[in-house]
Amino acid sequence: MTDADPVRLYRTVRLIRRFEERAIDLVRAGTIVGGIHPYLGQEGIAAGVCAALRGTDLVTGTHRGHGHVLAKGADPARMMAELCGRETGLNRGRGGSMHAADFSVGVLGANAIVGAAGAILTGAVWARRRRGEDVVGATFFGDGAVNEGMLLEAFNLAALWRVPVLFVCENNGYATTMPVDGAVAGTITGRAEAFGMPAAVVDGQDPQQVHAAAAAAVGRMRDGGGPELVEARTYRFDAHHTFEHVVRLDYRPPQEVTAGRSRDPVRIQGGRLSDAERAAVDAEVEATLDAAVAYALASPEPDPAGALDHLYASGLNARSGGA
Amino acid sequence: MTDADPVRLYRTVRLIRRFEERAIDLVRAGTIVGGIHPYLGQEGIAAGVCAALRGTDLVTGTHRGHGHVLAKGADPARMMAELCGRETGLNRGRGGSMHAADFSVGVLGANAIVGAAGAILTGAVWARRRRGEDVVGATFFGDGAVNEGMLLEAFNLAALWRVPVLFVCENNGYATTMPVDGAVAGTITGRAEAFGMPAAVVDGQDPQQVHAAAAAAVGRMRDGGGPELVEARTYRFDAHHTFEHVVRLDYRPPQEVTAGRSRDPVRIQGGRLSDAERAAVDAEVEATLDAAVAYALASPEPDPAGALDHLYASGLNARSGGA
Amino acid sequence: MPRLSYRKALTRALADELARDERVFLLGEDIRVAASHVTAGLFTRFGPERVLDTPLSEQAFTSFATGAALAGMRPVVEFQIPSLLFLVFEQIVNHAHKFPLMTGGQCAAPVTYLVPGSGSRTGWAGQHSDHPYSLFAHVGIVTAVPATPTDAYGLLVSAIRHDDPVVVFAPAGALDVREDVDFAALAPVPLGRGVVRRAGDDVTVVAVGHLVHDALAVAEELAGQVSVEVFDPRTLYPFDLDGLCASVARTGRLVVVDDSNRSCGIAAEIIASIVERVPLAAPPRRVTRPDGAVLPFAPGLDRAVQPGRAALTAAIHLVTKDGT
Amino acid sequence: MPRLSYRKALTRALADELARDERVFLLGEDIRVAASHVTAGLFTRFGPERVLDTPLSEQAFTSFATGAALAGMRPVVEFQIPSLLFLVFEQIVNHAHKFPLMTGGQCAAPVTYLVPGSGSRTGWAGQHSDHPYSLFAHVGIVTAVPATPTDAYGLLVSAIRHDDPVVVFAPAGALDVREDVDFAALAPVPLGRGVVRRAGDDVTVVAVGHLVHDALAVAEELAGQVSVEVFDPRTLYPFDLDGLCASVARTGRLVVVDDSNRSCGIAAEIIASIVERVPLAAPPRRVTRPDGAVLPFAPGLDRAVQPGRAALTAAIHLVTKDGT
Ligand SMILES: Cc1ncc(C[n+]2csc(CCOP(=O)(O)OP(=O)(O)O)c2C)c(N)n1
Ligand SMILES: Cc1ncc(C[n+]2csc(CCOP(=O)(O)OP(=O)(O)O)c2C)c(N)n1
Ligand SMILES: [Mg+2]
Ligand SMILES: [Mg+2]
Repeated sequence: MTDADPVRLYRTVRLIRRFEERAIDLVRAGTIVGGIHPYLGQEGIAAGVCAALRGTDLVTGTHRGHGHVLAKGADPARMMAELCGRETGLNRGRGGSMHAADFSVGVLGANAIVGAAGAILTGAVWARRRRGEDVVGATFFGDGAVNEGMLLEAFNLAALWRVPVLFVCENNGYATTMPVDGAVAGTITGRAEAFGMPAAVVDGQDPQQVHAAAAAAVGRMRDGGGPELVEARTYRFDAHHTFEHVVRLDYRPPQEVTAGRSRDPVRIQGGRLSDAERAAVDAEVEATLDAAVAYALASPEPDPAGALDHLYASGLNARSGGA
Repeated sequence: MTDADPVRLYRTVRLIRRFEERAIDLVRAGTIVGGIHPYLGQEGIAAGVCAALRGTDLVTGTHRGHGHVLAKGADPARMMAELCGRETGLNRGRGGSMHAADFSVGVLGANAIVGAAGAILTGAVWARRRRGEDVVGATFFGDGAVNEGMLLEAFNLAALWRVPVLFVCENNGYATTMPVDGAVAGTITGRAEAFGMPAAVVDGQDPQQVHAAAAAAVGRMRDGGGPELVEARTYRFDAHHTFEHVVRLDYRPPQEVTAGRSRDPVRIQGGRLSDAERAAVDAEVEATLDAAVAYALASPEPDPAGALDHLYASGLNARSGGA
Repeated sequence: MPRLSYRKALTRALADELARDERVFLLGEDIRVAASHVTAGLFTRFGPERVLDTPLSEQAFTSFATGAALAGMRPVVEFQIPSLLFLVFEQIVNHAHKFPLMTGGQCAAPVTYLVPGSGSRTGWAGQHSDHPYSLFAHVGIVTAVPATPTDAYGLLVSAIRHDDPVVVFAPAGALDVREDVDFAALAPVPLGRGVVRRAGDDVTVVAVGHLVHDALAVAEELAGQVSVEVFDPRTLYPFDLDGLCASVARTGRLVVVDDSNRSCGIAAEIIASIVERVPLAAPPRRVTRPDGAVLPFAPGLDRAVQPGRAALTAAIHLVTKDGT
Repeated sequence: MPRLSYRKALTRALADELARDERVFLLGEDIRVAASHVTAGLFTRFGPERVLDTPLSEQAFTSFATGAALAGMRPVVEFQIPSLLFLVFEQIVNHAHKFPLMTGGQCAAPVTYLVPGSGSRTGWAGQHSDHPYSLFAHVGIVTAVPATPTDAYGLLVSAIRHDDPVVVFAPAGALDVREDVDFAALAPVPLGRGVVRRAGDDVTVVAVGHLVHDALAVAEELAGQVSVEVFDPRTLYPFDLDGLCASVARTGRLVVVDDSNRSCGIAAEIIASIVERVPLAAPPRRVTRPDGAVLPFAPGLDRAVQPGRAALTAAIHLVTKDGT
């Protein structure tokens, strides 16, 4: 399982971390419009899970989706270009942060609607397998999403039809400002178990632990097992959304934030590398991101004349809104 | 607990049974238009649960809802008039079988959308209690409904906010033609427990057992307990809907039907009465239903000029559809 | 020639597409035993991998279909009740419809949503009698409402082959229509192309779905007095505006009869689109459900809320009253 | 006079109604800390029994509100994103709306659904930028789209006091509008009554929501050449047709500018309703989103898909080109 190679795992969490920090800078600079939902602090989950997947396996992400897209192998430069709304972006600048997708590496998209992606991924994995491909999938969602009926329906469908989907709950303690205890009656793992799905809690701050749990589940799924759930306990280091950088919302006690931030997946995984290894990765990541930002900024904005490109895959021409 | 009086329980199941049989005759005669979902075989559940409730308590029913409405105390004559689409019906002939409601006895309606009523009832009970009324509620639904996300969301909301709602699952083994094992991964009680809700299985064919379970739950809820679930195992004696009387759908093995019908709540409860008691109840029920049918048939049909009466409670006048 | 019923036409379309294209599969409630009759025989013929009975989880199975479509399949989802489309509105409108643009063209979501028995099914009352096609025309999802067995076949086939989501409404009021058909001649009917069902000179009546038959009946009845042209758009979105303009340009008068609610319904759209382009000799008229309609249970009330022949006749008289 | 912002006007309306009527309560996501700002201060003032933060269970809490309304309360439900209305479409349209008729008048469902920030919020892209008011006008749910702080206050108050469900859209494009206001004069604004925002003789421009401000700007710009009357309907359903007819009867020309999709949108409804009643001197025009619009992320694309001043100006020129 070379993908669990500590250096690679470190590279992924470091890449996501620095990508996010760069992206936040670009939000502040007004280059990225609309803001982002930073994944800071949660990098170990995307990294650990995606390291257990193959290129042909499928994933869906969330509104907090940059980590998922990057960890699954999307090009950071085209991802950054997407956030900057450029023609060279993964989605030709049509998607932005919450819809970034790269079907070529199995990313069916971040998704701006909480709880919506689970059933989509289930259908996609089922379809690929029906066509004879040995594919599994992972769908990421937050602790808030387990209160969405549509996700619970997806649990049932996947369990019933034994579709090999890893349901990855990123429990960062809050849905925006709502603490998990104020929203989730019972437990998150209990909700999976209710549908006959194995469920485990894992330390989301440790990329290797996440990877181990995901790899075990994926292994069982490839051997013909049904869906499973992993609840990765984590902490969001930054704002729910960058708008909180401007408008202060009061909902997390400062001590909690400090404690939460003290277990840093980048530091935890970095600690497993020698200083030299770490420095080499850091330098390489920095170079990659320098190039990514430069690429994004040098890329053209899309031509407004193509605003409705791809509205219909069939090529149907939509009537314009003008008189 | 006089309501658990065996004679009263028998009267209720007998009333529902004979009401349904009369209604089916009227469907065959073309008097009831659109058909019905017969509750035959499941009478013990509505009877047992509603006997544990007070007049001011609230219930919601299902598409298979006649039993719920009658057991909670609606007038059989006005109910029959409703099924016949008469101005004197509970809903002035505007609702019919699937929407029959009697707010005056706490029936917020049968409901034609599977899984939809749970959250509505939860809100209604919460509201009444916030206004200081000592009210609990019961919401009925089938085994098919536990696959609807909106119902599972309602489980969470009720559990979270500790709204005293008894979730009554009438598990008759099928959702239309879909056997429960083909649709429900895991268990029904497990789905309630996942939300931290106590859940019990009860023999739905025995009105007294249903009543005992419901009364115990309602007692806990009146003492400040949160919502609970009861799964009443039952069997639908007749068709999913009377259209099956005309078009045969092949999905239940004949032996299963025979076995299912052998445990008859009316006979089970009747067996607890002396012959004389039973005969007296039967005669009284028959007289009630003779009167109900006569009342319905003698009642006028609504005036088409009032087709949009009550469309808006505010009195807003809808524009007509004519030129 | 053999008689083909509307319902059997749908079945035949499904069977032909299942046979033709491995990527096509069906999912929905009770479709194995064909509770709606539409999938009759298909489970036996095509097996459980192609005909999937679902739990009552409309949102999940609708999105499951989206996911399967993104992964290369062509699902057909059957809904037992028109209002179930309300329940999955987000899944269709906010996901299936938006994926191609939002991903910058990385994918397509060719899903067909089939509603056999839309509109009033007498006696099914308020929550089962909606006709929400105008909602889909508003959001811009291809929306077909076939009136005849031939079109039911041809439009459903085209829907399945189409690369974007398509909703096919099969009005309850049309399900029992039968037609003499040369089976060999059954063919796809292009989406977005209407047809003149009856030629006339004085007024163009646009009728949707089952109301085409009412419009034809009214046209026959009025034959001596008014020469009525009946235009069946067949697809509401995209709408065959060129076809309709050609008709209205000749007749100079327009009546639309449509079984959805009045406000922002397809009748409003048709009128607006025409008056933007074609001068009329008299104000156009529409015959629709009332604003905000909820169908009451009692049959007399149910009928009173639906557009009918009398109202259509009155509308035709209104637009033609200043002579032709 | 003090300045009132649109957002604060909403807050004030909620506060006033919470204070006035014990039956009013709020529920929604993150409303305690007022993530959308609209409920700022209300949790502190009215407490957890009146200001309920919900789990992410839109369907359940929307129906919870229905149930509470049936039991005598007057809930206000805040939605963070316009497309969440798609997710609860069934709960609103098939339940809250239908209860009174289906029960034969046994109940009412006075729920207010508030969407602060509808339409494009630049940079929020495809799934967060819808403006689905025409859908609600179609199904017949009272639909208000206030353009100004005074109306935001007055329409929200009226919505809460109304005995049927009401959806209030607060367009993102209007949230930052400010107005000099005499606070004592703030009052309910009747639902279903439009207002002439600017008098003119040559053409009536109907503008919805934030577009009222664009229409006024365009009218100013054109002041020398064309005399533009700007009509703000304020409520889309019921629509103040009498008010608009009076305006159009004078000007004889009509342009509608509306931020929802073209097909079956409110612009189509307005045009259809007018041409049924008022003869026009030139074909009416509409400026809308395109058919089936999905808003792309990049700001230049996002803007290109929305109706704007240039398109409105062009439309005005078109309808007035044959002279006035
Ligand atoms: C269905 C839906 N409801 C509400 C929102 C608005 N919203 C976006 S993110 C979010 C919180 C999500 O919380 P969680 O699932 O825990 O994920 P996290 O943000 O913590 O990563 C909310 C309420 C949405 N996008 N979709
Ligand atoms: C949301 C929804 N989906 C589908 C239907 C169509 N339908 C009506 S009853 C029914 C089966 C319900 O099964 P169950 O919940 O077990 O209740 P039962 O009929 O067995 O009493 C179905 C599929 C519906 N009315 N509502
Ligand atoms: Mg969270
Ligand atoms: Mg059942």
